[in-house]
Amino acid sequence: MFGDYSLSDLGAIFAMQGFAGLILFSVYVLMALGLAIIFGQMGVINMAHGEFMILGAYVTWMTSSAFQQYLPSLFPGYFFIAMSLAFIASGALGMLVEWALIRHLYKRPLDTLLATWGLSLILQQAYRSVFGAREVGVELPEWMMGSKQVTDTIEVPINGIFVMGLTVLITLAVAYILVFSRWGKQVRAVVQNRVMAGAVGINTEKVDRYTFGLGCGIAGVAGSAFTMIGSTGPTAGQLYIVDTFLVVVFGGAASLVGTIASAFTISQAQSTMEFFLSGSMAKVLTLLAIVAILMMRPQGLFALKVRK
Amino acid sequence: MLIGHQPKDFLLAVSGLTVSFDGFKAVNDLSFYVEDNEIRVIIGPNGAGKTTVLDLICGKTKTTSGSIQFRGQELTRLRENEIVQAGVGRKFQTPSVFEDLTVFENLEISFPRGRTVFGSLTFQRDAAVKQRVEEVAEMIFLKDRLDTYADQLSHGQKQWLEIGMLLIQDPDLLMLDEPVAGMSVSERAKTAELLNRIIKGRSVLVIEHDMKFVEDIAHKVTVLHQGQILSEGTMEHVKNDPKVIEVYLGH
Amino acid sequence: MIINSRFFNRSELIGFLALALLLFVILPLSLDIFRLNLVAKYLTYAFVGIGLVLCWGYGGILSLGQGVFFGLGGYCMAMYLKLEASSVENTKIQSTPGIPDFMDWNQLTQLPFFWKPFHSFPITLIAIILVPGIFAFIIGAAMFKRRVGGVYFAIITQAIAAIMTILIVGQQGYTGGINGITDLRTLHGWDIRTDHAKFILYFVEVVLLFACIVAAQFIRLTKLGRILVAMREQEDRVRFSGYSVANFKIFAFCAAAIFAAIGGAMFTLEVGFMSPSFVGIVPSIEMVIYTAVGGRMSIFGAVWGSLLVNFAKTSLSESFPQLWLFGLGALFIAVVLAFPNGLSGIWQDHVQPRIDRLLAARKSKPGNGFSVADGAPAE
Amino acid sequence: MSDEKKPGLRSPFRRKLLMGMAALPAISMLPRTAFAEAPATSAVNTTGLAVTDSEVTVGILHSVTGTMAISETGSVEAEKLAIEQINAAGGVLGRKIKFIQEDGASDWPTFAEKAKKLLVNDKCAAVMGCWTSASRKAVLPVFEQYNGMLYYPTFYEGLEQSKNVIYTGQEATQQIIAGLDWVNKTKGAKTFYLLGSDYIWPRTSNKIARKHIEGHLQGAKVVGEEYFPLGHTQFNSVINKIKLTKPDVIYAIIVGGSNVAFYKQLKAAGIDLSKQTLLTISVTEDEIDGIGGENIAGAYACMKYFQSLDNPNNKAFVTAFKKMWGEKTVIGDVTQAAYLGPWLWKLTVEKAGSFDIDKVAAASPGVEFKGAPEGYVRVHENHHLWSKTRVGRAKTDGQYELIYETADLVEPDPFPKGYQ
Repeated sequence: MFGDYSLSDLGAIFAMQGFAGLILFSVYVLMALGLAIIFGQMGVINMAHGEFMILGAYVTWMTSSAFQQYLPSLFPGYFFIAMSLAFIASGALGMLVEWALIRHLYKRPLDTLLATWGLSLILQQAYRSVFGAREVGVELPEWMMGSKQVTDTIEVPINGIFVMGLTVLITLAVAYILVFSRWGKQVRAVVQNRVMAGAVGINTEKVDRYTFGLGCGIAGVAGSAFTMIGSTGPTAGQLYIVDTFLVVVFGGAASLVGTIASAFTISQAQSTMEFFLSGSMAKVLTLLAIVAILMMRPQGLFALKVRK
Repeated sequence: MLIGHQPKDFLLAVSGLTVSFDGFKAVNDLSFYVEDNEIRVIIGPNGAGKTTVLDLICGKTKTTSGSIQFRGQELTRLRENEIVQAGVGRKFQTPSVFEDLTVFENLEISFPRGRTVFGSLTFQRDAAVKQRVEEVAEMIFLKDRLDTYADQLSHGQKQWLEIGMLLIQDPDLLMLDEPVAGMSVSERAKTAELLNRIIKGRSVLVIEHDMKFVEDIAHKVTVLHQGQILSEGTMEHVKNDPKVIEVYLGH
Repeated sequence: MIINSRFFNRSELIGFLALALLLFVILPLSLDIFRLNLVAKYLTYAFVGIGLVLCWGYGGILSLGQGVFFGLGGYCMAMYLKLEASSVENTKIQSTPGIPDFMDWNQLTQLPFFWKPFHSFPITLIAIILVPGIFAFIIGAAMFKRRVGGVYFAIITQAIAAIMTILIVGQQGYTGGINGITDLRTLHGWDIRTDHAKFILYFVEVVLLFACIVAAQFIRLTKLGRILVAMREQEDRVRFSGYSVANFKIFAFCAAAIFAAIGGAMFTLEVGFMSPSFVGIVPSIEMVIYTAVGGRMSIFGAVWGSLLVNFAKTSLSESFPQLWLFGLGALFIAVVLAFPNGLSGIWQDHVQPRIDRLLAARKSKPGNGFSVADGAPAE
Repeated sequence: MSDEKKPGLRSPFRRKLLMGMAALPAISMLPRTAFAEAPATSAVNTTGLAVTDSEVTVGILHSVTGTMAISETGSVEAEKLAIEQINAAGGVLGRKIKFIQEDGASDWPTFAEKAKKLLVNDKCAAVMGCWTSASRKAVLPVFEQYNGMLYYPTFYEGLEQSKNVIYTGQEATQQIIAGLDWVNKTKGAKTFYLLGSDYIWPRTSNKIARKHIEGHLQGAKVVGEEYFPLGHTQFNSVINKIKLTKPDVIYAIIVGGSNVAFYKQLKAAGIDLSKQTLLTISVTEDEIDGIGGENIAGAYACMKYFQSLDNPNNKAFVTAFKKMWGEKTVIGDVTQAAYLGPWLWKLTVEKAGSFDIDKVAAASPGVEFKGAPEGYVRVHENHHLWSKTRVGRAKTDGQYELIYETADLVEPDPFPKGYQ
């Protein structure tokens, strides 16, 4: 298929394809970060993670409509406010869910899966009742659309750059919060030994609630960012959930670095295969490869070897 | 027996055993030998690698290098259940019994027959099984609690049940990890009596902190420190070893 | 069938007889053939549920990919029926007569090799058991030998369900794609679409269901059943009692897969087609939910769960389509939070004791044959 | 969805009045018999359908829950509008239409189950319903076995024809061939890149497109063909391939949520649809609502109906639809086709003088509907509709502007020779 193209053409295509892979990578990281916190740190299998993302997307949509109607002059900047609101909305819902549901189930991880699946059904129907069954289109400010010409032949989409920048920022923020902040230390203490952490005066319930809220809030921001590239509908969240879990599990659930590395591996593999094969087959092969590798290395790619 | 240099009268020969977790050598080039009908106690401070040694022998943890020979069979290459079938039994530190099953069923599962999938499908609870279960139950002071679900038992009773489960396997080498930890004084005495009874006719490897108890039963004591042998010999010898006194007994 | 006091204890025997009465007598007499056919459809999920009780309730292995096996069984049956429906005279308007219509639309000019064995009914029956069984064995062997379990196993089986759906949808020339294999008519020349046939098929299915119940109960009562329970609690202790834990898990998983496949094959017969929408993640999780609602530890619970949830689904979605998903979601949450042992748990904890007390009050004289602590392992 | 309060309807009376007025153009074309005395039930219903002296029952069978609810909502709305209008105009053979709505829940066996309920329990004289091919395939044996009548609204892949189904949307050749000829002639298009969601309709349609491009268009060729799983949202790789191959036309049959991702990413990648020709047969005004007009402006769509069609029938239809379902609703090709269903059935019943399924099926060929929003349509022998094919260009406001329409009605050909 390359026969007819000059070397510089090919170079440009590979550059753009690499960039496409990077965008996919950012998307995966955004999807998986929240889950890595919830699943990796807390051991909760949140099947409603996709629905928390979609909540963020709907918040973005509402914000954009509100700005168009009442503050059209500020419309170019609405996206930042929308993302903050998405974080707050999803995070708050997450904390509510933790309080009502999850905290009763910490000792039964498989049951969190079933309960959150029930939650996801309820949320889907709630979205459908409130926002209608149809998809909603989120209008973006003009500056976020279009692409930037890098060289004569290479151009990169602006929203792709935006998503990548956002991913880097959020990842750094999460890394800071979990690794360096006092609160992050508490989170890790609770993860390692709940009883001990409680005994030294950490309010474990509060830590759990905020951790879950943080994970869901990040899901909300991811959902907000996805309005730039994907669709917003009541059931759109379900599309993401398997991919997201695979990214987290493949990375070795407990490690953030692993999640990022795994998102990178999977996205590059998939976008390369997509280039040579049809989209459907690329997807099948990627999933198969992940499953096969997980069978050989169940602890995931980057899990630490620990004494059991 | 391909390996000719192994002295025949050793039941268990551990040589050059090493395991590392991410570079940390929990057990480092460890060698020791256990004879038939010997009772060996391993002592040492916390983190010395005592439990890890048992884990390595029973296959729970994979060795990094070294060899473990049991009756001339290389255990490091076998799976856990094959090691059990070869004649090694292991009791864990915390009692691990099946709480959703009755005492009878707990013991029955350990009865060394019908251990394959097909075998367990066709397993019959015949007179031999019942007799043996009752015999062991009597030994572990649970004869009248055969129909009790294990979650109803006290901590000490659970420990006994687990010992009973090992007993019914009839292993040649019995490994016990702190068998009297967490027991009341009266239970402790009963346990010592029980152990004294069951260690006859087999080799036993015990980890224990209770020095009185150790003195009572040990033929030979191995002192571990930082994954290596600090001292080995009779209790008397070990007690007077200045190295041991410094790191362990002296505290 | 072996029905005696050793095989079923008293409450199980009552459960068994009540279910038999309901399925063999009450429902066929009280429902029209349309509703009876619906019940037959619900019951196909009960097969999956029975398998899940063994593998999840007893063995602690949660599979979120039972739809795959349900689908494999269903597709095997559908392939046979489709070949029979695609005789040369039925398909003479096609460019290649004698092959299924969707193959013709996809420019296939001859039957793919893996379809050929499905000309034979005996081979089809064997395939319904073997294909899912072997597939489950391969997955199980790969995962359990490497000690993949719990949450990881659940997620990987889910991924397998996703892969299967995309594959079936993508290879539409060989599988019928998203439409599935439709328009199935006859089984060995016998029209399965008539009311009479539906009636007979219902009874065939119920008989098979009871055979599966008995088989599951048999497995549960052998030492293997106790080892599954033991394994769920203390995997290491089982291992250090000399058992190969992986082999037992593989067995439970394969058994569950085969039960699911039988359900799938019956589904094809009852509903008249098979499509990838029963293979994917959503149906797989729903099947788990039916089991959870009925009670993950109870074989009869699985049957009741499948019946009741589906019945609720049909009736609620007829009258309040909007509310249905709210109701279903709330049901899952309620079951998990408040009644982890499902309906059978509620029965055992709240209903059974009252009945016992009532019976005890009535027959207060000694020597009535029931001893309360009737759990003695020795006869 | 059915009983939501919609703005703009202040009283039932006003609502009825509007319905009636909106239906006027259609009514004026009806034969006089519509207002004649209702014939005896025993004469018009010999097979025990749910017909009384004053009422006749029909079914509406679409998904209002699940993933397909997004698409099927418009069809339900159109069918209810048509039924109200018919009732306001005197009903069918003097009988008011009563409808029973069932939810297919985006689940194919549920469709089959509900279809059976509508036919066997409710004895519906006709059923308006289904959207996806899979749901139609699932109910088809039911309709054939219990002898029901299905009016199916969606444009679809063809390869089917049944006594018991009237296909009010276009089959693939009707929709595809005229559009390809047009783009070849007016744009001089030679190279085509075919895209689709991975299921039967896009695959079959692209197969027909490929045969037509390679066999009937001088010097034209297909330079790429790709399919994506339903719900796929990452199109950057294929967009790069498109950039690499630089086709004259991107021919896209992507459905559902994937559409949104595809067009947004296309725009973000700098592919300007005012310069790059893109022809789609899967994006109606309904889908643009989700995609956002600004993301798809400039793309061409090839189908039989656009909301912007300028004719009196359509103006009345659009007005009535918005009065009933709200100012913001949009009307796409399938919605209009769904609207045809009840009307065609009414006309056929009155032509046959009977509700009997066999008589309705036999009377269907040749039935004309002059009041159709898309203009005149006629039922073909093969139970599909003769209809015009049109090309529209998407504008930023989410509407299509009509660019081209075929001079004559295009004949439906569900089993096209040379295209299989």
